[in-house]
Amino acid sequence: MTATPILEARNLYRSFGAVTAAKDINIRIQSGEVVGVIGSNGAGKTTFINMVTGFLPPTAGEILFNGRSILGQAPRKITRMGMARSFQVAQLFPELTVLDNMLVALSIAESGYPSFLRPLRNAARIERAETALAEFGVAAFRDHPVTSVPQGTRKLVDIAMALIGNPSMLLLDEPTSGVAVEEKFPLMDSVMQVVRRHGVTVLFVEHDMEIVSRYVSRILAFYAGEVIADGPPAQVLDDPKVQELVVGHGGHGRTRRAS
Amino acid sequence: MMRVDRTEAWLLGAGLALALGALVLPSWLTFLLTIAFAKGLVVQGVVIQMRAGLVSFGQGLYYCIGGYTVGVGGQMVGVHDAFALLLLSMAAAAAVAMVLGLLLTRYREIFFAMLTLAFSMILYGILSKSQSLGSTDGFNVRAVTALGWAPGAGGKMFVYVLTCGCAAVAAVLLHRLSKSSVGHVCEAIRENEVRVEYLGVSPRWMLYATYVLAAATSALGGGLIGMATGHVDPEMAYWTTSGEFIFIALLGGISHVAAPFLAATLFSTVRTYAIQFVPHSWQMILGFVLLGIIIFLPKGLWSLFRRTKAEARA
Amino acid sequence: MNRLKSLFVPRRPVVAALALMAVALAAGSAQAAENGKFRVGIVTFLSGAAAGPFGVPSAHAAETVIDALNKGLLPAPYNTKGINGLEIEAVIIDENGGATKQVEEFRNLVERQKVDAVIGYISSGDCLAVSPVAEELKIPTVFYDCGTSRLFEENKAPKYSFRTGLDAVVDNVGAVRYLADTRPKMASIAGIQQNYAWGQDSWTDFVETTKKLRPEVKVVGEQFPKIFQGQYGAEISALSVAKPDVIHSSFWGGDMEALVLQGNARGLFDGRTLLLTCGESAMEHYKDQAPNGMVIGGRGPFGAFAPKNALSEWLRAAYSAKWNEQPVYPSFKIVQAILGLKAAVEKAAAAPGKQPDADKITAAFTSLTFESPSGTVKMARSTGHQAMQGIAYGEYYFEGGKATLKNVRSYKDTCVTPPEGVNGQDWIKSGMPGAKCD
Amino acid sequence: MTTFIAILVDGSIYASWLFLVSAGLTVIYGVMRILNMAHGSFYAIGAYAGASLVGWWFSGAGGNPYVSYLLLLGAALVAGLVVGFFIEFSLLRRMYGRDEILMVIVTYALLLILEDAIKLVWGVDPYFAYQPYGLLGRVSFSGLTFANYDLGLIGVSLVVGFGLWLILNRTHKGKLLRAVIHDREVAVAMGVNVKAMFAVTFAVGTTLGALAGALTAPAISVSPGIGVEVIVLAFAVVVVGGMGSIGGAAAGAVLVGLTRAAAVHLAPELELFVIYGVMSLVLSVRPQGLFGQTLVRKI
Repeated sequence: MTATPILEARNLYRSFGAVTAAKDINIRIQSGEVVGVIGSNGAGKTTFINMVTGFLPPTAGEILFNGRSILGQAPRKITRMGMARSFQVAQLFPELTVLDNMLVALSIAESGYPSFLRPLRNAARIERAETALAEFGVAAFRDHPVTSVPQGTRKLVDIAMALIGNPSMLLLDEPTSGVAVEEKFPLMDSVMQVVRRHGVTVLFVEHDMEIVSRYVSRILAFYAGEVIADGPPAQVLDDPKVQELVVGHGGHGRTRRAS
Repeated sequence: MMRVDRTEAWLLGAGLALALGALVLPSWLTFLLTIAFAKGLVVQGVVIQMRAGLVSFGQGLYYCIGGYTVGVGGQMVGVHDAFALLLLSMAAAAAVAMVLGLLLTRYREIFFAMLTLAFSMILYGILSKSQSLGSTDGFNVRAVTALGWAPGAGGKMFVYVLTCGCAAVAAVLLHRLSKSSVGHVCEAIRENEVRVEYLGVSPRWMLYATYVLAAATSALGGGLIGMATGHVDPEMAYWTTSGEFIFIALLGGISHVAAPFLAATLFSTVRTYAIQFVPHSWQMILGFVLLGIIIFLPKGLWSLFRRTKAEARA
Repeated sequence: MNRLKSLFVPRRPVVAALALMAVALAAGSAQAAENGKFRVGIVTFLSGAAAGPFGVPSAHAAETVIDALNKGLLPAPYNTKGINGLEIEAVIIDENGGATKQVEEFRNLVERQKVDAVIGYISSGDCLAVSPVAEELKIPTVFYDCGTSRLFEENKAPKYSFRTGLDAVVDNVGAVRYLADTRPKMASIAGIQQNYAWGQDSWTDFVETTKKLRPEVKVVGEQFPKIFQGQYGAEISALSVAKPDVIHSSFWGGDMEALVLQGNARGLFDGRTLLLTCGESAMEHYKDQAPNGMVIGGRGPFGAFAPKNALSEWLRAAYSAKWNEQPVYPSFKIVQAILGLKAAVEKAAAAPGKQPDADKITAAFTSLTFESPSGTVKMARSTGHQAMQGIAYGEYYFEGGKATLKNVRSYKDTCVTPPEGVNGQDWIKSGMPGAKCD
Repeated sequence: MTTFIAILVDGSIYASWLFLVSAGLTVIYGVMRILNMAHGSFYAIGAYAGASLVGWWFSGAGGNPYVSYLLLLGAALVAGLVVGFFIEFSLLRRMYGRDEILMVIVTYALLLILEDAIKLVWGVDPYFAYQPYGLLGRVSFSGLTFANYDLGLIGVSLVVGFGLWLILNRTHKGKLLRAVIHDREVAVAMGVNVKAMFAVTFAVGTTLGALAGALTAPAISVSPGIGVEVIVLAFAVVVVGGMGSIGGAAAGAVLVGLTRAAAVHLAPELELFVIYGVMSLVLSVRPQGLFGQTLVRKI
């Protein structure tokens, strides 16, 4: 592991008043890895993503992306450097159609200074957007306003929008949360297929152990703002500390029953 | 990209037809339309911001700057050319907006509304204090020329034609804006600002650009109104004037670029008749109309047309 | 969305909407006033803060006098019916809403309502804005109340604009003359004015005149609260601290009454003179809440200051019979404007029952001398477009449950009016040359 | 020294008036998220109701002049509650959950309607209720004279402020109300009857506005347009203090009141800008106002 990691966090701290949401986090992720992050609610997973993407400044510590410090950069700058993210609750433009959502994302990805007079819709853009929607299997919803499409579709559109700028790294924040149980695996399958095809480094936060262990090569376990385990899925999930503090708290039996 | 689409052709056609209407329409009607279209331009400024999710309760600021620039330009600086005056108005408004925008774009929702109101009231205060500009009485605007030609007695007619022209051109440009990337990004900002940031563009910068553009558009309307009425006064910056613009914006809705012009015409008409027939309670009528629109036509009058079309189709 | 939008290309709606609006507008456009009536637009405040003190008393008086004129009930020389035998039809419009709206409404009055003349305007801003339009549309327009000196300075060669009320310069020159005559020991003055053109100009005129007539008097304080503020706690303290002998105020309406009430309750006027240039308009309101000896004016020989003559007695009787209160100065002023117009039209008319055209009316109005409840009015300034009259001030007393005026002094027109062609402010600054006061 | 005392006293009187005027506005915003542009009209309604009742009392109907103070309070209470509940019930109830900014416009329409409605009911002639103002006499110190009524206003606003604080912090209903303010969804989940809460809050807010009007009536001439003048002031105070915060309204009122009094005494020409100046300054440093809370968006 001598190559420069694509993402490196050093001694990250973050507190909200008396609550510490991140405590001495040290993480190195190499290009091409697919890393899962597990932890119960409030363990600091989303806080970690928020800090890495510039949404939330860490109280202390250092974050490097491709070896360069990105501390203090706005989310848009970090996005432009090639780190995109999706959201726990799909962050879309509800009154716009699915296609327009994609087109807006695309036009911004094409230029940081979108045009005032040239139309958003042009043939090339629409084609690219449609291709992207088709990749995720949601092309059928093209002309539906986001408010009228199912939750799972929204999650996919959300991820498709994150991917449309061809990022080198993608952070997925609970991609299957809010999705019906029986849709979770199909959804993850299509997501992972696309991201693999794009060769993107992925870090994804997930409650569900089964989903995590199925798709990732490495797991980080968070507890109370700290990384308590880091390693291959089998090793981490067998860790007694993880068993006690994370798995025991998650209550994920239901997914198991369902599958 | 320079192809004129159907809506644009219609807008230009309507502008031309209305301008030619100067030959046949009675002069009180052309005046009413001059004011209505000029106000429509001011309202376009409100609407551009509404599309991006910002409601300005102080658009009177730029309306007033536009009017005063035309007034001061003619009365004190010696610029009489209508086109030069209008360009100056827009430039002055844009310059002010560039400064205020730095602060204002940090705010959203009612904070934005209240701060815009405050700035517009500060201008009102300054102008009320400026005796050289006639204080609260304001001052009269000189007759304008056009590229060296003095319309003389036909001055009002010229301003009418000019207003139709400005309105049509502005409508086409604003129509393009609403279809453009920025137009859609602004809508996206209204819907979800955080996501826009994460897509890689600064919502604040987009709103800033929108704010400045809206200021210039409103100033254009203010300048035209100054030329048409021949008088400007600080009342233009008073918050109730801005309230009127919001009223018109809601009346028309934000879904079509022609809506503000139609709404402004309707507003002027309704108000004229309300003042004539119920001089003691015309405000109440406006209030009920406004409530009715909010409750029954939340997307503005334009939605009426849309609905009938959709029904006809179904 | 793409397809949805294309459904709604606004082809017919625009046309339909425009057609609808055009029809609505055309349908409402009144027939020309060629119905054998003389149609007059009356514009005054029916809403907003100026409605109570000025607008409504004006509208009431207009209604009373027009009604009586149509029945031929006025005393001579106005005992003929209507205007030149034509029935007067009044179109009353609210002046509230700012100058832009007033210009729009003025055009509507002239071009859609086809009025033959317009009488109105209290706000100086409205007068300034409307006057050029009156010239453009060639419609006789009588400004009855606004006082700005700029009216005939911006409209240098008026043809269709007339003002039957007085320039505000007169108010303050008259006020200083009254103080100089009745308060010889006055050593210091202070002012409180609404922070807008009227208040600023009034104070400047008052101070400059004082400097000329009583150069030893010191200005010890000036306050410019926001108009319609209504609460003057801090201003009253500041004025108390300044300890002036005389406090001058051009306040009007609710602001004026609030100032008197609050100042009186706090003893601001104990041992001091309060002078209100518009004080007459609230004479019936002060009751015992105003200090006895308060100096008030009526912006000319109007209201309580009007001379006793057949017309003023008729107006007082008819007005109080109909509205249950005494007419105040705005009532007198609008009646003066209406009677001036009647006099002008009848002078211009070739025969009774005929309506002279606008040019004939304005020619007859120019330099006209006519009778009014305030006495004889000469249109003798701004080359015959501006009325010239004297002014009176007096002291308010509340005795035996009734408001009365004492120590009234009148100053004749030549004493308070600048000569023809001289700007009021310049005239004051040069020491008011040519003033004849005896 | 005299000037300093004058600034202090004038400022306090003005501040207490500002607080009375803005308390209702901030209560309504805090609970309902409605920035009520018609608040000034409730102020006007209270002033008219108070003035006409007091006028009636002194025009022969009444006996003891001191009863007029009760009449002022009573007028405010009845007018505020009746109009408040009526508007909540007939209009606002249908509009909950709409956009905050849309509600601003709804109340703007309400303002237009109420202004003319007031005119239809009371006409345009001014109303006076000056008797209660002079009744309490005046007091002089260090060369200044003040009306006891004005000084009493300070007491009233202290009582109102303290009362509101007590209700919010020491009663069960008040705690529920704070829960609504803090997080509406959680409050609903807890079983709080938000609808009833809203109706009561709105009526209380309008009554506070009417109370401010009724208490001001004796010192002014109650005439058309007084409401419109008040609303911008109240906005400024509430925005400076932090919208929805009672303590904020108090702090905003004191800040604006003292600054304005200082301007009147020391630099009268700046008076016109003081309020907007304070507002712009505070907001550019603390966008949420002195006591406002920043809302952190969850993603």
